[in-house]
Amino acid sequence: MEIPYYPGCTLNTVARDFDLSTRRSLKRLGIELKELSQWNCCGAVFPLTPDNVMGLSAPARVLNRAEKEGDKVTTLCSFCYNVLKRTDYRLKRDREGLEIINDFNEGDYRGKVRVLHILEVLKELVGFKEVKEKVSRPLKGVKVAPYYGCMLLRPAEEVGIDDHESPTIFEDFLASLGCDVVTYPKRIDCCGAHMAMGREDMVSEMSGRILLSAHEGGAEMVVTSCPLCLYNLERSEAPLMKREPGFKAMPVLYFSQLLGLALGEDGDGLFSGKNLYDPRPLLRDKGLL
Amino acid sequence: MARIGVFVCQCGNNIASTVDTQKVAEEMKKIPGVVYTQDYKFMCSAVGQELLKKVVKEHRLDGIVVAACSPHMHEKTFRKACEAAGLNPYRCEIANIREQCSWVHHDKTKKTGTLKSTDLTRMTIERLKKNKPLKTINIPLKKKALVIGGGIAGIQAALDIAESGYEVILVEKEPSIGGHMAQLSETFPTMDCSQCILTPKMVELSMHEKVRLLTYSEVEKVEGYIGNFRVQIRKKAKSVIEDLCTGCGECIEKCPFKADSEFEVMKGHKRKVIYVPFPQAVPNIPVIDREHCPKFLKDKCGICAKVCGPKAIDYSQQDEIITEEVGAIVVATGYDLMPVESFGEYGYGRIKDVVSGLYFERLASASGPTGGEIRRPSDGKVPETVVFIQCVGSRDPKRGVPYCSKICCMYSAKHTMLYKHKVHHGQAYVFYMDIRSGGKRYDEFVRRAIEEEGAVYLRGRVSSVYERDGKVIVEGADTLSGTQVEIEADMVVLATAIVPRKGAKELAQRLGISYDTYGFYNESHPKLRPVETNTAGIFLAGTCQGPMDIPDSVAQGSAAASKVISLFSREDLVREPILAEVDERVCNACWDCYYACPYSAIEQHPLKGRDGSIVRWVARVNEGACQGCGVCVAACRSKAIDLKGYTDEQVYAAINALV
Amino acid sequence: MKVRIGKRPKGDLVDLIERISGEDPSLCYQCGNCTAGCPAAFAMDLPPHQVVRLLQIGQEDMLLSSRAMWVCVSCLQCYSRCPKGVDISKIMEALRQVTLRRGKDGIEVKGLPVDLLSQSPQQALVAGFRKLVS
Amino acid sequence: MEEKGWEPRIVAFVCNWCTYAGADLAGTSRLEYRPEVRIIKLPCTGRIDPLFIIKAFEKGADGVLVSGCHPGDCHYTSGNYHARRRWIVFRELLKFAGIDLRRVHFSWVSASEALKWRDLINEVIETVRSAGPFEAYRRLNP
Ligand SMILES: Cc1cc2nc3c(=O)[nH]c(=O)nc-3n(C[C@H](O)[C@H](O)[C@H](O)COP(=O)(O)OP(=O)(O)OC[C@H]3O[C@@H](n4cnc5c(N)ncnc54)[C@H](O)[C@@H]3O)c2cc1C
Ligand SMILES: Cc1cc2nc3c(=O)[nH]c(=O)nc-3n(C[C@H](O)[C@H](O)[C@H](O)COP(=O)(O)OP(=O)(O)OC[C@H]3O[C@@H](n4cnc5c(N)ncnc54)[C@H](O)[C@@H]3O)c2cc1C
Ligand code: SF4
Ligand code: SF4
Ligand code: SF4
Ligand code: SF4
Ligand code: SF4
Ligand code: SF4
Ligand code: SF4
Ligand code: SF4
Repeated sequence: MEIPYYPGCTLNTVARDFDLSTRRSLKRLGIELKELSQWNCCGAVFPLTPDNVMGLSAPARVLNRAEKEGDKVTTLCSFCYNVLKRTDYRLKRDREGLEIINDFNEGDYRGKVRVLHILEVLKELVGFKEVKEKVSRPLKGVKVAPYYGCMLLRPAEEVGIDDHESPTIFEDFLASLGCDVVTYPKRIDCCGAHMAMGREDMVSEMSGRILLSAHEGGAEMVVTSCPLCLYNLERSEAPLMKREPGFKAMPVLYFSQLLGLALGEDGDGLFSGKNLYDPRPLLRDKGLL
Repeated sequence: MARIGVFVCQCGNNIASTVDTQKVAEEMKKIPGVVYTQDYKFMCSAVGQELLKKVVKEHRLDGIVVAACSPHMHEKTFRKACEAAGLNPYRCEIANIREQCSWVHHDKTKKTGTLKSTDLTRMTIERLKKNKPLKTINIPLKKKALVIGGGIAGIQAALDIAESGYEVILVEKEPSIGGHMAQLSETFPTMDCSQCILTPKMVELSMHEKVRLLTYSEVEKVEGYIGNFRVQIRKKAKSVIEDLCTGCGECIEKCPFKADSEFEVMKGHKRKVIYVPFPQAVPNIPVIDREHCPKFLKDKCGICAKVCGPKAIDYSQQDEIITEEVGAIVVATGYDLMPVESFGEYGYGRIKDVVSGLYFERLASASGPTGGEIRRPSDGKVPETVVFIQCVGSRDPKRGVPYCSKICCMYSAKHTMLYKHKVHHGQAYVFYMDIRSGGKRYDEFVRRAIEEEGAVYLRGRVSSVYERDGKVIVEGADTLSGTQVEIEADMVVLATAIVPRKGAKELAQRLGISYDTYGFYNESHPKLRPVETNTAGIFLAGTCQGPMDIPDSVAQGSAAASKVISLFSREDLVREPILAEVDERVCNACWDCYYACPYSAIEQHPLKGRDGSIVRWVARVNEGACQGCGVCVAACRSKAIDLKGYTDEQVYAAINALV
Repeated sequence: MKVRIGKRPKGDLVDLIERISGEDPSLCYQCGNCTAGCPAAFAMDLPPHQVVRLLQIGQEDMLLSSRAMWVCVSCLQCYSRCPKGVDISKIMEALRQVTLRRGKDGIEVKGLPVDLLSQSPQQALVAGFRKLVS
Repeated sequence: MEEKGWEPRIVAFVCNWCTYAGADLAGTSRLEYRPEVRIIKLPCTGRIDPLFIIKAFEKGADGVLVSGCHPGDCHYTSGNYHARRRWIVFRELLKFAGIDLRRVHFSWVSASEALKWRDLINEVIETVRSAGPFEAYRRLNP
């Protein structure tokens, strides 16, 4: 099966690990991610002011492209997913807005594309049971805390890939890999997002709470599906260790890296070593590398 | 040709000062069919009435118009006088020339008033010509009442009716009466023990000679109308012969199997498979829960039958259908609590120490599973810090219901007191949005919780509840200080919204009463007819109508009972003959009237051929239910339905007489 | 402190905010759920529910001089939990837009460390620039 | 017929429970209003058939008023909603037929609103007067 794939800006740059590990893993599950032949930045944030549709032109162009190449499009980054999904949601309900955008883009988007996050692809198109069956190296004994953040869940009626208060899709996925899943209260809180620009103090506080909560739940590592979350979480560990002597740094990685590992990919292809806290020693300890 | 008499009243000077009554009377004489006219000083006086009677007889009149004050004043007076003179009272009409003429047109030349009075009287005469003699309707009345639901509201209604000497059937779907009140510990605002004040009433009811108590039963079908309802009641098989059972409890004691208890709201709390819901149950007769009893599932066990001395166990007992005729029905089916599993952020169902208010009642109840000791469910420890969260699901249009549940402010305050009385060193916190404690001694009660018992009230909602190190962490806001707050609690109690009974809408449809968007039953008028429904003869009591506390439920039970009693105090039902009437030859069964009628008074009636097969359907008006509003008449496009006393013909006659 | 509460002149800032955001502050009954769950409230001088409150009573100056809009991360937790469906993230966005359109920025770009610009994922920069700089 | 001293003729269809009682109260309070109105009492505005109004015009009315209980106050609980709904359709029809809508009025007057009744009648009569005699209709129906 081929699925049109929108990588977004980071997946070919800072988040190459995310891109590569996902492509490889999915191949093993019989899915080929087919990168859109042309794409542009989605804008990174969904414009929150409904009085102005022009802010939607960039993501609309991506959707338009996707519509030409299939009936669905998948993305890995939570940010891209959120923007594309909300844009699509709005355009499907706002005929007038759609016309303006099409005019401006010289496009012809008709709202026939389904935007899927890669976790949804795994759940709905592959099936976690199927994933579990394909697992050749169960990740026994690794205590993993999934981190959802905001973009996959809110607003519930527009994007929510699962219940926005008690989601389980991430946990279910990790369980299918054989991990010990840690469910912790702060997994749906915000990491600080774009406060990375100029307000590291805020990010450190916000991401710090998430990390602490995962730590209290017994986690040894945190997985995420967003390059910005990963960046914020990693960078908040050092200050957190200073504040909370009991806290020990733990690796933060993309969930696809664990998927690859479980499916039998070799570690060198999955971990480029860019992580601030390298997960490999821990995985080696567990006999998984 | 008609023989109509016209009387024009001067009302002393009230009419005569701006209307030339004599001239009006003379003008009327010119109208064909008018054979007698007169003006007179005080028509409503004894002399005036005598005059009217005399004239009717002497001139063999077949109709009377009195041009005088508003019909709301003296229509009855003059109609009675006509009746005494042997004339059908509905052949008497009033022209309102006082309130709507002489008093509002102050023209002393009398020109204006006389002209208008002439017009009004003429219109009334023409209308009268089309009037048909009508007879008041006497409907026989069955002086026996049905009460549905045996909570405190239903118990109160049934007792009041029985006390006044009328028979009552009380139908309760559970094995015991008592309703929610039986589950409560102590009750605001007086803090008396719920069981202590409820049990005597339950017993009194069951012993009352006028009361027939049908527990474990449900109303299946209701037909008929006020005074004459026919109801079918399904009495579910208890598998215990009530007449033989002595209530010794031996069977319960020996039954080896258990199922979840409905009465103890706590998850996992069990009762036996043969059971009474709670020890003080009325009647104290057990029932077998057939869904869980192996005797019924796979023909095993049978112990209860062996141990029962009086041989009261009967596994082959069948449901019984009882048909009863009653004159009035009181609906008192109570409420449910909103299931809050959907509020993921409060952790209900996930975190053991997050419980509902009703659960807390059981915890605090001396007859509850902990004997009244406050112990948290996870590990049985006495909680040192308890957080109460109000408005859970209430006043939450997005995910719950928009209305206020009315009682939770009060019972949360009560809970803090109960808690403090039992755990002296404990601390109670309450998250609230507003405190709604209107009522006698209610606000004082809440203040006592704060000032004397030391409950800390935080104004704001809670955004999330989660576990950490055996504690329940509550994150919320205190909007008064404008800050976020976090409390490390041992237990959290949710004041969940009051919602209608499951199945409330279906029961309403069976009864033909209306309900609001949620399923609470509609009263006829929120202020002036609070316990009546729009279906004559069916009354409401208690929380089936909307959230309310025990005092209100009891007041309503008594009010509904008094409505029933006043209905029963008459010989039979006398109805004004202002009723809709269907011309079955013209009716084409479009059912427009059926849907338009606010009182469900139109019935769909099959016309049968000689061989008994249905030839066609027509609308028929149920005279017991019709209130004479005429909505159906205007709704009918085939002109097949008309309103007696206000027929199309009568209205057109009045309009035609305009000029 | 005492504020003056009076009839709002037509077409003033409060109306503008309502129009840009599409939100109706009068729906808010000040339950505080937004503030309770806001992960950025610790850094705000005005917690979210008070931002809505000040809109209700037409206090433009207090709103515009507040830092709350700049530290709101658009995480939508407030909206997600608001029983009345008020989307404060949109109100915050509108406040930012109005301020940005007046040429006032939320951050000093010059002051940003170079390694941040080179190492952080693009989302941070694109989002940050769109939200905080005119 | 546009003679000097022409006064419009108004027919008011009112419900028994609210507006009729309100009109009575105007009398009891000795208020004064224009005399050109003729009241026809019905149990409920829900009883009013649009044909009544047509008929009134045919019989020489220059304007028609329909008035009943306030929403939620209907003696028969919902009759006035029916009336209201019918009224909206009927008004559209009149508009379509080219009838001056200044001639038809709908209002809610409760049993306690004597002042409202007085003002209403005066206002309706003024409005109908401004529309002039309803000659057009009468020419259609000689
Ligand atoms: C946690 C909590 C604490 C409270 N504390 C207090 C307090 O301290 N003081 C106070 O005044 N109030 C208190 N209340 C409110 C009180 O419970 C109610 O006001 C009262 O119980 C209402 O009585 P009811 O008869 O209307 O309804 P219910 O008690 O609900 O009784 C209805 C009865 O009808 C039966 N029934 C339902 N449907 C049918 C059917 N179709 N056929 C036959 N039978 C049917 C039910 O089985 C039930 O027995 C509290 C409520 C809660 C939730
Ligand atoms: C400003 C205001 C607004 C309100 N608005 C509303 C509203 O919108 N909706 C609502 O539902 N309620 C409203 N209410 C409440 C409402 O007024 C009362 O609920 C209601 O009037 C109470 O009626 P009552 O018969 O109990 O008492 P009252 O109206 O006080 O009647 C008592 C009667 O008894 C007579 N009386 C007193 N003593 C004696 C005696 N010794 N002998 C003989 N006769 C005596 C009095 O003269 C009086 O006529 C409002 C109240 C106020 C103050
Ligand atoms: S009948 Fe009416 S108008 Fe005549 S005297 Fe009596 S009160 Fe007055
Ligand atoms: S059924 Fe028999 S054993 Fe059980 S309570 Fe009744 S009499 Fe006792
Ligand atoms: S037959 Fe059923 S009810 Fe009786 S003792 Fe056995 S399990 Fe209990
Ligand atoms: S009674 Fe109090 S707690 Fe209950 S819904 Fe109303 S305001 Fe909320
Ligand atoms: S006293 Fe009156 S105004 Fe004050 S809270 Fe009570 S009901 Fe409301
Ligand atoms: S007159 Fe009114 S109550 Fe009677 S049948 Fe017609 S609509 Fe129903
Ligand atoms: S959560 Fe909604 S209603 Fe509550 S204070 Fe915030 S904006 Fe207002
Ligand atoms: S969107 Fe802004 S105001 Fe709302 S919760 Fe997130 S940070 Fe707070």
